[in-house]
Amino acid sequence: MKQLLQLSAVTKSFGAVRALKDISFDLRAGEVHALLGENGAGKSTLIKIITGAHQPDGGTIEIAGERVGKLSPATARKLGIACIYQQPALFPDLTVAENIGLRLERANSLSRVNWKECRRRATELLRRIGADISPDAEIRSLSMPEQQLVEIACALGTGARIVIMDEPTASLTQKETALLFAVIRDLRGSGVGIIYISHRLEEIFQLADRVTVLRDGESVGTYFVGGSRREPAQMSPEESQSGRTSAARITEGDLIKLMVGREISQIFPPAESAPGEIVLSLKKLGCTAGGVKNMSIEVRAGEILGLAGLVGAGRTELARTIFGITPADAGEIFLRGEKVQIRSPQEAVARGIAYVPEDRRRHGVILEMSIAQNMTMAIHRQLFPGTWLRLGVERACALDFIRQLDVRASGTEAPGHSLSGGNQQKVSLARWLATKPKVLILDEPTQGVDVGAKSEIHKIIRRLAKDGLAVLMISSDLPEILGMSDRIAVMRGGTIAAMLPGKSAAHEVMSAALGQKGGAG
Amino acid sequence: MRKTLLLLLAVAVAAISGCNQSSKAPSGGNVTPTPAARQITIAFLPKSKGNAYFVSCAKGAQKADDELGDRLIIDGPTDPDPARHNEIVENWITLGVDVIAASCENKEGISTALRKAEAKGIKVVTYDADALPDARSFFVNQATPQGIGFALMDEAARLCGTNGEFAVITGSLTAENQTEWRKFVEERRAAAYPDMKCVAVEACDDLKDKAQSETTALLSTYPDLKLILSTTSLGVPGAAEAIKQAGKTGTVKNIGLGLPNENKRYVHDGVTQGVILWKTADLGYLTVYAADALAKGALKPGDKTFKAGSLGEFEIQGDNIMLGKPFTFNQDNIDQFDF
Amino acid sequence: MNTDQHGYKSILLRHETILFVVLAVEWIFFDAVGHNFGTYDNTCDILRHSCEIGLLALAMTPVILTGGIDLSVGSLLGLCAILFGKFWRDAGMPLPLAAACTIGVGALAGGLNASLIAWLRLPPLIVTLGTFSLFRGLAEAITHGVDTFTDFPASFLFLGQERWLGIPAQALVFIAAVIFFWLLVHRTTFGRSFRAIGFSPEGARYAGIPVGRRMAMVYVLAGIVSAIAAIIYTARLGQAKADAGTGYELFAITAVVLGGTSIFGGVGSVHGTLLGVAAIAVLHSGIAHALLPGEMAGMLTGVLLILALAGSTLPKMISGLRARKSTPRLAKQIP
Amino acid sequence: MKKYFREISVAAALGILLLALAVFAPSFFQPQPLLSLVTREAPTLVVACGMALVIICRQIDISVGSQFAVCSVCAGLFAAMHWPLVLVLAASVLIGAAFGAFNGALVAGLGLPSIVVTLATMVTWREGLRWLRQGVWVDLPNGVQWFGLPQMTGQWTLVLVALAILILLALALKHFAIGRFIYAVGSDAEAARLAGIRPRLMTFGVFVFMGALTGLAAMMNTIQSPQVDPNSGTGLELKTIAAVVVGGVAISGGRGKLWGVFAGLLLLACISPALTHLHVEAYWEKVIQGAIILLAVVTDGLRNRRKSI
Repeated sequence: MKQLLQLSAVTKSFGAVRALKDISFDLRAGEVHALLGENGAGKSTLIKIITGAHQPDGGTIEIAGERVGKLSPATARKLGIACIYQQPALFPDLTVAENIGLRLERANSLSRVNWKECRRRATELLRRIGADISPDAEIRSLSMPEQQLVEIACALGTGARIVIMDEPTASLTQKETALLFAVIRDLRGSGVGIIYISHRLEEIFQLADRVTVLRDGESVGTYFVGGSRREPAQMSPEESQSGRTSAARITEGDLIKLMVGREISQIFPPAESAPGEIVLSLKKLGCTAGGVKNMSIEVRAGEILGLAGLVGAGRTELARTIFGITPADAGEIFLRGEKVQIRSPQEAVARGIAYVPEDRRRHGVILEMSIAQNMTMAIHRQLFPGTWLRLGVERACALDFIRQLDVRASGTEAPGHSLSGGNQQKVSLARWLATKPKVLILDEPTQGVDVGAKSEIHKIIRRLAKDGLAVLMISSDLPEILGMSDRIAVMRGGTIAAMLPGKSAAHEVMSAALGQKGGAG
Repeated sequence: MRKTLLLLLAVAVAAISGCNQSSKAPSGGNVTPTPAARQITIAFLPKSKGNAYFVSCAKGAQKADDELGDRLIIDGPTDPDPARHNEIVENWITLGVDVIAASCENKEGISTALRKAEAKGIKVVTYDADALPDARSFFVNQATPQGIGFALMDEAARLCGTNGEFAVITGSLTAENQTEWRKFVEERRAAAYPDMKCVAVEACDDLKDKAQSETTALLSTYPDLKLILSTTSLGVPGAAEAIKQAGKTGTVKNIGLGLPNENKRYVHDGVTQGVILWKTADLGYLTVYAADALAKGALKPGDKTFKAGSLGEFEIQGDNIMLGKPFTFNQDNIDQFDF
Repeated sequence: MNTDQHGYKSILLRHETILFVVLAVEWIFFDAVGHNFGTYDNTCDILRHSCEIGLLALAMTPVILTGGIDLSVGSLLGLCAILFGKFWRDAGMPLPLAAACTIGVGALAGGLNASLIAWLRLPPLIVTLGTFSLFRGLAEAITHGVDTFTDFPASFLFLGQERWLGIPAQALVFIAAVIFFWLLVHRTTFGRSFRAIGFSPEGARYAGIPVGRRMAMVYVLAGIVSAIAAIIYTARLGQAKADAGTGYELFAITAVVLGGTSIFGGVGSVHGTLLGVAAIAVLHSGIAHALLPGEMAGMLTGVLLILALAGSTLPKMISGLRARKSTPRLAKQIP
Repeated sequence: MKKYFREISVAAALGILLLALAVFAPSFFQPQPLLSLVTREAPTLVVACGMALVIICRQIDISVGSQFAVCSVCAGLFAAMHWPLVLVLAASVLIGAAFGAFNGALVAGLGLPSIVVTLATMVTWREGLRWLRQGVWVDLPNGVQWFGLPQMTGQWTLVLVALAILILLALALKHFAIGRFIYAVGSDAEAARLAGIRPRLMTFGVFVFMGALTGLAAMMNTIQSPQVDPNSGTGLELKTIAAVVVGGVAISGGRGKLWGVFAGLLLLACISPALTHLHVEAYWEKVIQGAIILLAVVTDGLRNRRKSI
C-alpha cells in the first residue's frame, strides 16, 4: 500500500490563534481516511494546507514520497490533489461543461478549447457518477446537491490521486448519498486516496478505513474503523509498527468522547423549571420557497425545544419563515394563542420573535461596526424615539449586555472583526435579547465557537429559559441537542419527522433524522 | 465625536483668518494711483478657447497689448458653457482687473456678472457677441448683424440662382448674435429672394463632428437641397466634409461665416464656394485698444470716432464701434490671408 | 486578524485629517501666489460657485454610504432647471409655487431611481445611467434644444447673486443642507441604517432594518436636492438651459470619494465630503487667481483623487505585508 | 435557444426599428449616408468590444473617453510631424495600452475599485489634455485622411477592420482558454484562483487590452477627417457602457456575448439618424436611449430573480 501523502509536525497559526499544532497525518493509496473533529478543530485549515491555499508555518509535506516545498493551488492540482469544498468553488454564470473544462485543463491561456471533446468528457464523467445533469445547464440553475455532484465530477476528471471531500453529503438526499458512496468505493478500488470529512459518525463507520480525530488544532490519534471490512491484521507490518495507527477497533461512543474530550453528561447545565403555557405554535406552516411543508410544533415558555435533523432538512428555512425573511404561504402562526401574520423581519421583531442567524459573520454581526452599534441595531425604534441617536443610552445598554453575557472585548467601540467567534456570537445574542422577545430562535448557536465559550453560551441559554423565554434551538451538534433540549423535534425533507423526549439516545435522534426505521446507525 | 467637532472648529478658524487678511488689501479695483500711471490689466474672454476663430482674435489682441504695454489675461472654457463664463468673470472681479473684454455666449447670463463688475468700478467692453446694453460701455461690432445677414443671403442666392431649398447650421440656437444674423438672412430672403426656401435650422453646439452628422442627415432627408449656410465658424468645415463624403461636391453649395485657414482645403476642392468673415485679428486688436482707452478714460460715451493704433480710424454708431464691412473669401483670394 | 481598535472610524479620521491639511496648504499657497485670493469677497465667490456641486455631493454621500451610486443627479438638475422655467414662464405660476413643483418633480424622479434600485433590487450604476440619459433627453425634448428661460425678477436673482447678512444667499441654503445631512447621517438611526446596509445589506435585513425603505429614501433625497440645486443654479446664472448641470454628477462623486467615503459603502462622513468639496473649490479658485489656465485645476483634482485612493490602501498594504496574507481580497465590485 | 434570449431580444428590437424605418422613412437606406453612419460608429464598436471584456471581468472603465481624446490628438500630432502612418497607428495603440496599464496597475495591483480609479484617470487625462493643448485643433497634412486611400475604400476598410476585431474577439472568447478565464474571473474570482487561474493578472490584462483597443479606435477616428477635435470622445464611455449593457452583458460580470453588444450598439446608434429621417425632433434621442437602457436592465433583473430564487 503505497504512501500517497505524509504530513509531519505541521503547524499553522493566524496571528495569535494557533490553528494547527504539529499535526502528523498520512494517507495511503486505495484508502478512505476520515477526518473528524468539532467545528474550529482545524479540519478546514489542514485541508487548505494540503491544497496549497495556505502555507504551513512549520513541518513537512511529502507527496508520493518526495518532499514538497511551496505548494500553491496550481501546483497542488498538478500533483494530483483535488478538493471538493463544502461551498462548491464553481462559476455560477458558466455551464457545467465549461466549469469542468476550466477545472480539468491546465492549459495555458493561448491554447484552443476543444468544445466537442469538453462536452463529451463532461457527459461521460456525469454518467460515471450517475448524475442526470445536462452539461449545457448553467451552474446558477442547479440545486446545491447537483452542484456538489458537479464538483465531484471535476475531482474525478482531473484523475486526481488524492481526493479530499469536505462534508460532501451535507445537502444530498438519501439516494444521492448512497450513489456517492458507490463512487467513493469505486475510486478507492482504483487506488485513489480519499480524505473524507464529516460530522456524521454513521457515515464514517460505513465508509472509512481509518479515522483521525482533531481537537483544538491537535491530533488525538488515528484509529482503524470497521467500515472497510478489512481486519487490522491485513495491514502490512510496517504500518502497525509506525505506532500512529493503533490496531484497536474504535467505537462510536469513544469517537464522540475523543472529539469532545469530556464526558457528555456534565457539560450541559441541567434544566430546572417545568415548561409554562404555549407561547409559539405553528399549524401546518408551509413556505414553498424555503421547502418547508406543513410544520406543526409548539414551544412553551421556559422550554428549550431542540430542532434536530441533517443539514438540508429545512430547519434554517423554517426559522427564516417564522422570522419573516421568506414569509410563509401556508398554515398559521399563533403567539400566545393569538393568530399573527409575519411578512417581514420588522413585523417579527415587533411581535416579540427573535432569530439569531446561522451564518454569524454574514447575517449575525456586521464586522466593521462596533459592538454597541451591533447590539442596538434591532431596537432602534425603542432605544431612540424620534430616530435621534442617544450615544450615552447606547453605551449603557451595550455595557449592560457585555457584563451580563461576559463578552471579552476592549470596549463598546471595538469593531466586530476584533472579537473571537464566541464573543461575536454573544454580541449577536445580546442584539436579540435587547428586543425582549417572547420567542428566541437560535440557529447553530455554538458553531465555530471554542469549547470554553460554548459552555458559557449553553449556560446563558438555560438561564434565559429559566426566566420564562420560549427557546427554539436548531443544532447539528448531536451532544448539544441531547444535553440542552427539554423536547426534541427532528426534521427531515422540510417537515417534522419525529417528536422525541429530551433524554432520548443519540442513535434514536440520528435514525429519525436519517429516516431509517430504528436500529443502530 | 470629539475629534470631528475639533475639525469643524479648525475649518471655521481658517475661514475667519482668510477674512481678516482681506481687510489689508481693499476689495474691488485697486484704488491706488490714477490708472494712467501704472500698468492696467485687461481681461479678454473668448466664447471657447480652442475655437480657431477666437484663437485668431486673441492673436490680434496680443499684438495690440504688446504695443500698449498693458497686462493681458486671456482665459475661457474649452466649450461655450455660460456657467463657466460667469465664474471666470466673477473671479476676475475679485482679482481686481481694470477692464473686461468679453464675447457673450448668452446675453442675460453673462450680463448679471458684467453688471457686478461695473458696480465694482471695472470697465466692460464686449466684442463679437454683445451683452445687454446696460451691462457694458461699448460693443466692438465686427459688422452690423444686418450687414452680415444680407451678405450671407446675397452670396447664397448668387450661388443658387435665386431659387431652391437651403438649410442653416448654427452654433447653438440660443447664441444671441447668430439668432440675430439668421433673422436678417430671413428678412433678406423674404424681401429679395421669395422662391428661396429655408427648410431646416440645425444646431451643432460648435462641434465640427455634430455639424458633419447633422449635414449628412439633412442631405439624405432633403434630397433636392441646394445649399448649406453656416452661421458658426465650426459649421462650414463640418458641412463641407459631409458634402464631400456624400459625393455631392458642387451640386450642394456650402457657404457660411468661417476663417480662411480652416476652409482653404475645401475652397480649393470646390466643396465650399466661399466663406464670409471679417478680419478677426483686427477685431481682437481693436477690442484691446478700445478696452485700454476706456480704462484710461480716453474713450467716452458720445465719441463719434476712435483711433486704434496702426489700424487707424473707426466709426462709432451710438455705443457700437464698427470694425467695417464683412469680406468674402473665395477661391481666388483665400490664399492671400493667413488667419 | 489585525486587532485595530477603532475599526472604520480611525481609518476615516486619518483620511480627513490628511485632506484638511491638503486644504490648508492649498489655501496658504494660493493666498501667497494668487492676487486677492484670501479676501472675504473671494471666499464668498468660492461658496457661490461650489454651492450646486456641494449640494449634489451632500446628497450623494448617503447614496454611496448604502453602497449605491447616482449618475443621474447632473441631468436631473438640468431637467429641474427647465421645468422651473416652464412652470414660471409658461404656466404662469408664482416663483415659490414653481419652486415647490420643481422639488416635487425632483422627488418623483428620485422615486423612479428608488423604485428600480430599492424594490426591484437592480444595479444602481446601470439604473442611474439609464435615468442620466432619460432626464437629459427630457430636458432637451421639452425645450426642443432651443428654448431658454431668462429675465427672472430681481427678487429671485437675489438668491443666486446677492448677499444677505454678508453671506451669499445660497450659502444659507447650503449650510442648512449641511446641517440636515450631517445630523441625518451622524445623529439619527437612518444614518446608522445607511452604514449597516453599506457594510452588509443582508446583515441589515436580518437585523430587522427596513432595507428597501431606507435605500428608497436616499435616492428620493438625491432627487429633491438636485431640484433645489437647479433652482439655485438658475438664480446664480439668471437663466435655465437644457444642458445645465452637465458633468456635475462626476464632480459630486469625486468630492465624496476624495472626502474619504468608500465606494463600497459603510465607511464615510458628511464632514469628509464637505472637505472634499472645499478642497476642489479652493483649487479651482486658487488656480484662476494665480492666472494659471483653468484646466490645471481639473487635472490636479484628478491627481488628488488618485493619491487619496492610493493613500487609502496604505494601511491595508502595510498590514498586508506584515501578516503576509497570500493575495489581498480582489476588489468586490458594486452589486 | 433560451440561453441567448437576451441577445436575440436586442437583435429583434433592432430589426423592428429597421423595419419601421423601411416602411416610414425609406430615405434612411440610401447607401452613402448609411455607409458614413456605419463608418462613424466603427471606432465606437471597437471600444465597445473592449468595454464588454472589462465588464465581463466584473470591472468597469469610464476613462475610455479621455483616453480616446488623448490618443486622437497624439495620433494627429505624430501625423502632422509626417511620421509614416503605420508608425502613427502603432504609437496610438501603445499610448492607449499605457493608459490601460496605469488603470490596471491601480485596480489589480492595489485592489482599488475600478469605477473610482477610472473616474480619477478620466478627469486627469481629459483636463490634462485641455491644459496642454488649450483646446486647439490639430490640422492633419494631406494624405492622412482615409489612410491616403480614396474615401470609399477608406470607409469600407474601417468598417471591415471593426467587424474583423469584433469577430476575432468573439471567437477568442468562445474558443480560446483566455476567453474562458475572463468569464471565470468575472463569474467568481475566488473560485478562479482556486482553479489555478490568476485573477489579478487577468484583470490587469483586460485593462491593457481596453487601452490598446481605445488607441486603435482613436486612430480610426483621426483618419476620418482632416482635423482632430480635442473634444472628441466626450460621452464615449457612457455610450459604450450603455451599448454593452443593452447588448446583454451582465454588469455583475461573467455573462454576455459580443454579438449582443454589436446589436446593442447599432440599436442605440440608429436612433438619432432614424429620428431625423422620421422628421421627429432629434432631441428625443437621449430619452429613447435612456428608456432602452432601463428596459434592458429591468428585463435582466426580472429574469435573474426568477431563475435563482
